[in-house]
Parts: sequence; C-alpha cells; structure tokens
Amino acid sequence: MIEIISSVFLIVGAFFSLTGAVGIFKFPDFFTRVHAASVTDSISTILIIFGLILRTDFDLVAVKLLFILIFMLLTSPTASHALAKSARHGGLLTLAETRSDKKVGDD
Amino acid sequence: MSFIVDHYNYWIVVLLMMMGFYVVIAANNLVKKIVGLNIFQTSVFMMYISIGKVNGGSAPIAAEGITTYSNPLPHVLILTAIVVGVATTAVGLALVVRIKRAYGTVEENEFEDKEDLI
Amino acid sequence: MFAQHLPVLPIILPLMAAPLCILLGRSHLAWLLATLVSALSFVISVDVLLTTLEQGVLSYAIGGWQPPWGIEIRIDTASAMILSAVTGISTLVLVYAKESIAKEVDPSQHTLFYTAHLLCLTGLSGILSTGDAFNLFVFLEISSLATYTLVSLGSDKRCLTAAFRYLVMGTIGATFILIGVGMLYMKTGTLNMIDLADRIAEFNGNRTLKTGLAFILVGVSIKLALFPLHMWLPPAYTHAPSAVSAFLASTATKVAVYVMVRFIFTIYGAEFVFHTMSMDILLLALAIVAIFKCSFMATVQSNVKTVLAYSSVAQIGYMILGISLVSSVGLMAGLLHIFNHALMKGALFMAVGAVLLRTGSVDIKAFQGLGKQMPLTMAAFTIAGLSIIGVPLTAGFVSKWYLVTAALEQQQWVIAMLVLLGSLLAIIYIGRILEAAYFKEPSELTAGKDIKEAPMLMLVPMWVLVIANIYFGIDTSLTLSAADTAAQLLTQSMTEIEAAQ
Amino acid sequence: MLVLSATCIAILSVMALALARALKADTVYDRILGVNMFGTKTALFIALMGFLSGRPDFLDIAIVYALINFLGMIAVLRFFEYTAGDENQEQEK
Amino acid sequence: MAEIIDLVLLGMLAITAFNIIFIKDLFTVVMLFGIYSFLSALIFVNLDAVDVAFTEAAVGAGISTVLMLGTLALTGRKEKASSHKTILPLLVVCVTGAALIYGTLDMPLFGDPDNPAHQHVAPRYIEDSPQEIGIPNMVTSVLASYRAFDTLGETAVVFAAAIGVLSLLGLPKRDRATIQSGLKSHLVLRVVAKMIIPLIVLFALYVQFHGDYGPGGGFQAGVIAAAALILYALVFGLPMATHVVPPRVLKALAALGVLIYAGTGVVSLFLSANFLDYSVLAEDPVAGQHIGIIAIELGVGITVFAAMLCIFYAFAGQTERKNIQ
Repeated sequence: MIEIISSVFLIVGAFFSLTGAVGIFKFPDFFTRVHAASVTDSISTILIIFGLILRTDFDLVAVKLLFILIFMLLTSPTASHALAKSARHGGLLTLAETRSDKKVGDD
Repeated sequence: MSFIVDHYNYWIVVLLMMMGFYVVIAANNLVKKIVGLNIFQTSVFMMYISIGKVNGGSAPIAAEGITTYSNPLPHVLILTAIVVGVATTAVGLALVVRIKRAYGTVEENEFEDKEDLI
Repeated sequence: MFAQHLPVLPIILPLMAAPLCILLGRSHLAWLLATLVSALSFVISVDVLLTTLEQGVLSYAIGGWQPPWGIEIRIDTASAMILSAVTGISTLVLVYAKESIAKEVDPSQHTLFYTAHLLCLTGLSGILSTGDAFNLFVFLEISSLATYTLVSLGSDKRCLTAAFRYLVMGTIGATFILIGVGMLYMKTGTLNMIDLADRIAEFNGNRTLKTGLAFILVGVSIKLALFPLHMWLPPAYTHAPSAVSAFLASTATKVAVYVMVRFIFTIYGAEFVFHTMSMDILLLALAIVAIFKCSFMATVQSNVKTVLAYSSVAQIGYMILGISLVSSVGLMAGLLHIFNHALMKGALFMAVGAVLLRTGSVDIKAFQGLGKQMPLTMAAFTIAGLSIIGVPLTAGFVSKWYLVTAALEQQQWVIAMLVLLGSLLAIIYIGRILEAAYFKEPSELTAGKDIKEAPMLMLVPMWVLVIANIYFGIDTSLTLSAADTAAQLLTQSMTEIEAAQ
Repeated sequence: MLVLSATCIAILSVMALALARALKADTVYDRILGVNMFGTKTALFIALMGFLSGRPDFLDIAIVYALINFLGMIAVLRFFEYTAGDENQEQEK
Repeated sequence: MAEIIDLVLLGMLAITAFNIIFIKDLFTVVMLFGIYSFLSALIFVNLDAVDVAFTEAAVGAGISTVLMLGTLALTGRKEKASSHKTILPLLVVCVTGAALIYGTLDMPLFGDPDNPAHQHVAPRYIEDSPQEIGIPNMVTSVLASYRAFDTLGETAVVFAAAIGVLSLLGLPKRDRATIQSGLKSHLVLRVVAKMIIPLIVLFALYVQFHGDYGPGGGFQAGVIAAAALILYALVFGLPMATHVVPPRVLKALAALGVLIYAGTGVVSLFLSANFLDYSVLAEDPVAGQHIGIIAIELGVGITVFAAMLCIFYAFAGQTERKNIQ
C-alpha cells in the first residue's frame, strides 16, 4: 500500500520537474522562466522526497531526507528570488515593459 | 561490440583529457588556462576511479549483506590528487591577480611586447 | 633509541619546522629555526649515507604496515648521496639568505620565505627517500608548490610571469607522471617501487606499460628541464631572488634527474627501457642538443643569472648523457655530476647574488672591474667557473673525466669529442664574465658607488662550497665510492646486457 | 524498482534540459537560471540513485550538493553586484 | 541501469567541456566549469567512489568556482581573441591523444572483477581493514592508517598553498568593520543566511566525526566549514567575517593542524613504534587505531578549514581594496 503511494508521489514529482524543464525553454521572457523553474523546483523536491521517505523504514535515512528537504526548501526559493532581484537590478525588462516601449515607439 | 563497451569509459576520459590539455596550451587568457588545467586534472581522476570500479560492487563502506566492494585504493589516491589540484589552482589564481596588478593585463600575447620573454 | 628511525627524520623535521616558523612569527627566529633544522637534517643524511655504504639499502615501513600495503621509506646509496647534497646546500643557502633576501624580498615576507624554503626541502627529501610511486607524486607537488611561491617572491615584476609559466608547465608535468603511475597501477595492482619492478618484469612489452613509461619520462623531463621542455627554467632562475636561484639550481632539477634514474633503472629495468623502447638514442640526442644549444644561448646573454640558468640546462644535458650511455660507469658519471654540479652552481649563484647586493644589478657591465673591488667574491666565482669548465683539481674535472671514460669504454669517440667540445663553449661564457671582472675598468653602472666586499654571512657559505669543490676534486674517495656502489646497485639487472654485448 | 528508475530517467532528462538551457542562453541570467536548476536537480538525482543502488546512507552528498549550489549562486550574484558597478562605468565611457 | 546513467553523464560532460573551449565570455566559462565539477562528482557517485564525490563537489565545484569568480572580478570578463595560430597546440594534443588511445588498447576491461588492480594489494584493504582498524569506511582506514604518509604530504600541500597565496596577496586588515559591503539590498538573503549557516557548521562537524562510518572525513569537513564562513562573508561582507574569524588566528590554525598531524606520528615514535603507527597509542591496537585516526582527521580538518578560509580572505581582500578606491 505504502509502495503505491510513494510511487504516485514519485511519478507526480517527476512530472512537475519535467514541466519546469519545458517551461524554462517555452516561456517568453526571463522573469516567467525564473518563476517556472523555481515553483516546479520546490514542488518536485517536496513530492520526490516524500516519495523516498515512504520507502525508508523511518530511521536515520528518513531524518537525512527531511534535512535535505528543509535545506532545499530554504535555499532554492531564496536563490531564485535573489537571481530575479539581481536581474531586475541589472536592468532586465519584463515582456510587458518591452511591449509598452514598442507601443510608445509605434504611436 | 564488447570491446567498445569495455573501454568506452577510458576513451571518453581520454577525449576529456585532450580537451583540457588543448585549452591549457591554446588559451590566451591566463584564467582560462587554469580552467583548462582543472579540466585536464579532473579527467585524470576519472581514469583512476574507473580503474577501481567493480561490476556489481558497491561503495567501499562495509555494510552487512554486501559482499563485493569496489577497490578503495584509487579513491584514496584521488582524494589526495583533488586537494593537490585545488592547491595548484589557488596559487595559480593568486599569481593571475598579481600579474593583472603588475602588467595591467592577463592576456598572454600582451606580455610579449611588454617584456622580453627569454 | 632513535637509531632505527633515522631514515624518516630528514622528511618530518623540516615538515614540522615549517608550521613552527609561522607560529614563531618573527623572521630572525624563523631563520634560526630553519638553519638549525636544515643542519640537523644534513648531519642525519650524512650518517644515513655512511650506513648505506656499509649495509646497502635502508627500509622503514611507515605506520608499521609492511611495504606493499603501507608506504615504505627506502634509502639506498644514490638517494642518500643526493640527500646529503640537498640538505647541505639548503643549510648553506639558509645561512646565505639572511643577508641576501634583506634587499630582494620585502621584510613582511621573510618568515613566509623561510617556511616555503623548509616546505621545498621537505618535498625534495621526501622524493629522495620514498619507496612508493604515488607518494613520490605527492612530495613532488609539495616541492613544486613551495618553489612557485619562492620564485614569485622576487622584486622584479617579471618573476610573476616566470612563476606562472613554471606553475603551468610543472603541473602538466606532474599530471603526466600521475597518468603514468595510474597506468602502472592499472596493470600491476601495486604502488611500491620494488613490487612494481618484479611485476613489470613479467610483462614483456605491454602497450599500456610502454605508454605509462612514455608519460612518466615526459613528465619528469619537464621537471628536470630537458632540452625541448626547458623554456620555464631561464626566466624562473633569472627573476627569482638569488638565494632561491642558488637553492633551486643546485637541487630541484637534480632531484628530478634522480627520479628519472629511479624510474628507468629500478622500476622498469634498464634493458626494457633502453633496448625494447630504444630510449637511449632519444635521450642521447636530446642531451647533446641541450649541451650545445644552451651553452650557445649562455654565451649571448647579457644578464649573468640567465647565463648561469642556461649553463644549468646544459649541465643537465651532461647528466642525461651519462645516464643514456647504458653502462654502470656512465650512470656513475651521471650521479657524480649531480653531486658536483650542485656544489659548482650553488657557489656561482651565491657569488652573483653578492654582486647584486652590492652593485644592484646582475648585468655583465656591472661585473666590470669587480676583480679589484670585490676580490673574495670574484675569486669564488672564478674557481667555481673553472670547475664548470672542468679544469683539473676541481670537482667538475672529475665528473667530466668519468663521462669521457664511460664514452670511450663503449668506443663512442664522437660522444667523447662532443663532451670536450661542450667544455670549450663553457670556457667562452665563463671567460666573458671573468674577462669583464678582471680586465675591464668599472663601467658607468658601478662608477659612482664605492663597492665594498660582500658581508661575511654571504662569503662564508660561498667559500665553504668552493672549498668543497676543490676538496672533492682532489680526494674523490667518498664521492666515487658512493656513486660506484649506487651505480652497481641500480644496474644489477644490467649485467646480462653487458655480457650479451 | 521500475518506478524508481523511471523517476531517475525523468530527472536525468530534466538535468539535460537544464544543461542545454545553460549552454545556449541569450542573456547571462538565463545561464545562471540553468545552472541553478541543474544544481537542485542533481541533489534530487543523487537521493534517487542512493535508493536505486540500495545504499541510501549516501544522502550526505545530496546535502553537500544543495549547499554548494546555493554558495555558487550567492557568489555569482555577489560577482554581478560587484562588476555591475564597472559595467555601468564602461557603458558611460 | 548504472551503465546507461554513466554513459549519459559522460556525454553531458563531453558537451560541457566542448563548449568551454569555444566560449569567449569568461564568466560563462567559470559557470560551466562549476557544472563540469558537479557532473564529474556525479559520475564518481555512480562509480561507487562516494568519498571522492564528496570532496570533488565540495572542493572542485565550491571553492574553485568561488576563487575563479573572485579572480574574474579583478581581471575582467572578456577574453580577447588570441592572435597566435592554433595548429601547434592541436598537433601536440593529437599526438598525446594518440599515445593515450594506444595505451588504452591493452588496458584491463572496465569493471571486470579480476582486474590486476583488484588482485594484489586491494583484497587486504577490503577484507582485513574492518577487523584490523575497526572502522567500516575502508577509504578512511586506508587514507588515515595504511597510507597515512600520503595524507600527511597532502596536508603539507594545503599548507603550502595557503603560504603561497598569503605571500602573493596578503591578508585583509581586521579593523575596517564599518563599511557595509555585503549584499546590502538582499534582505531576504540575509535572513535566510542567518538560519542556514548554523545548520552548515553543524553538518560540517557531523561529517568530521562521521568519517569512519560513512562518506566524510577531515578534508570534506574542513571545506564545508570554510564554505559556511565564505557564505557568511559573501552575504554579510568581508569586514564582518574578519571579525568573526580573524586572519591571524587562521594562520596559526593552519600551522596547528599540520603540527597535530605530525605530532601524532612523533608520539608513536616516542612509544618506540614506527612513525605514524597508531597501534601503540593505546593498549588495544584497534583502539589505538581509532584514537590515531580521530586525531589526524582533526588535524587535517583544522588545516583544510584554515587554509581554504585564508585563501578566500586573501582573494576577497583584493576585491574589497579595489572596491574602496
């Protein structure tokens, strides 16, 4: 029974990370790509690590997995936030702003 | 076919060595030379580790229920070699910083006209 | 109680003294500690040399584990002889360095200089005494890293590019040795040198072993600056502080020659290397080209330190020539030249350092008229220069003499002639400097300043080396017997070849 | 076992895509994004490989991966903030 | 399954290396080098070399990348076109490559259990070391006991690197704590860093003392502890970090670590056993081995931590100075 639940978790986690990977190619501008990458990162980490925890018999390995989960939940959103802020600080424009400039340019 | 399967690890490692070696010789920028040096050394480490691998063996940490282990000796040698590699990189990068401060440039072709390289 | 622990002491004493120098902080204390430790290592290595002359090989298992499993310190006569030379010269250079680096290295870095010097000494004595192929690579890296630091301490900005070029080529050389040792381990499964020798003897001409040997020899040739791979040496020795040039010129490349001898004769066995791989022709050709091209380059240089650097590369050519003659007499001549050249080159670089201290320049014009102004220094330079040329009554003559006899013994008239011709070139580049010193008036470079004699702390080590030069030129009993037993030891497997010839 | 290897292959392909993003990127920030995603996915991949090869006590390496990936990101951003000052000067010059 | 993963990883590695050759923007080259180290560490995990993967990830991807970025901050990002022609390097590379391929023809088969490499010396390390030295991690037992002299040499190499960088770049002064030069504007980063850094230091201590039972040991612990403080210096600024760990203390710590290691060896000398022979450190030889290994791992951890942090301070000190002018 637990086996099936963990398999479901794993599959769904893998699916989300695949969508994230496709997202960083398909999305129009940088900020949506960062959004796609970091959101799917977090969700797939949670799902896969829970899937793995179910497979262990809840000993030291499970604690290590939880430690990884906490660590990654703390660091990867922060890293993506810092990246986006630095990109913004570095003068990167969002899609809306580039379109509005073009419109202003056209009129 | 089995000849290739048994040796593909070595051939790819040789390919990586040659890429690293090429970057070291052909790179004009000193920082890129050091990156090339690192790639060259890391691929040599991979050659050592693929010597130690045993098919079906597991990591050389004794655990019950596991009989065949991979050979621990190459791992010890490579632990030493990695730290030696980083030590050389650190000194090399420190030299690059000093060269930039002394010469104002880190491009190798711009040294020649600045002083007579014997 | 310490008798059986002697072989390991020359390595761990400098190793422990280096961090102590950092903890001591002040450069005078660091200098005192470094000189004492170096002198103690010299005494121990001379004692070890004497015991090896009687007992043959000393073996010491580190950590109590027997050799093929643990690492073994294995000292035979050849390594003990060169170890005594290295520790002796290191002591003299440390005494010399106190005054010499005062002007060339800024005071805040003197403690770091002594620490790096001790680490370099640790690396060199480690290479000379270890019996394990990978351990040799680790100690090679210690000595190389310490050498890059020492070279980059120079005052001239070009020492930085010289140190960087030396670092890149040195690391490529060390990685080639790593690849070679990896191939050896892959085929034999062991790293201990003696074990390797027995197991390699079973394979007759295996392709991986041949490639392994080729990579090790190329790596070691970079380290000992054999002819085509010597480009890093002249700028490094020219722009390094003179105390560093004195130490490196007389020890670093010589230890690399010892590594080549160890790999060719002990691990692979001479007949595999020289007959199946016909390496002797290649080494011979490179040695001869090295002698002539570098001697010629030495004659055209204006900077005296570059002249000496090129002369070092040429002298290494002589050593490789001795080794590639594939006979125990040839190998003995090579080992002898390692020892003698260390004495000669150390004295020459010290003299040039003294001139740099007093006149502020090492250009040949600065040497004009120094014969009268700095008599003792120039006298030392003259005797050491004559020893490079190979004038009788000096150590240089002894090693040249045995090189020629080794060549003649194999009816190689051409090589014997080439060795003598090489000495002629040496006469030219040494003669140019002597002529400037004694027969020319002081040039505009040194006209204004009144040039005093070099300080006592620099003259004493210089003259100790010069006297040793002359002593070993006349009474060759100690060096000859050591070199002879070493050559016999290394070339046991060679005897069948001579019989076959 | 099958599910584990399937997830492994999925994560491997995500890493390949992230690597492709890092190699072929128009702005530098996309490259950093690719490297960041690559780092986090490798940490997950090691956890999965630990379970696949039956030695789950190797999760320390996954922690180190996550840590080093975060350190790399902060170093890159610090580098950007530092050189941003120079680029503005270069643009103004 | 493992072979497929191995093949795919090696393929990705080759593509990354190929790109590194042709990219001119040095910043991207350093980023790709970070990925290269990560991938090679991943391959080491796949080839059962767990300790090596640990060190390669921590040292290769962590410290080297941070140092290279520090250098690039001073030397500029663009690599100028190299004028000299590339035929000679290509020729040299092809000759070496051909020699290497010639060498691989006789190499024993990859992964074959009865390779000569596994016959002669290795069986004793695998079978006897858990009994003789009493710790499950064979790599640590070989590293710390059978071949302890190698590791002593390696600690000396790390010490020599710290000395080299110190003599070239010098250490930053400790007094200028007033300048807020960290990532000022990233408030989120500062809060998260405050939470994470204690975790990392705790993890470093775990790795240090867990080295006998799982992957880990002195080197890895030293590097992770240094990474924690480098993170602190990056987020809160170098002056603040030099207040937490003053540079003079680091120089003393680096020297101390080497002395601890060599001192353990000398102690066994005084107990009339060979250098670095731990079995005399306690009545029961196996207990002696335990004490010896813990002592030298501590020595190694201290030296590596102090050396790596010293090197980072020297590099960061350069950028601070340039920043201020």
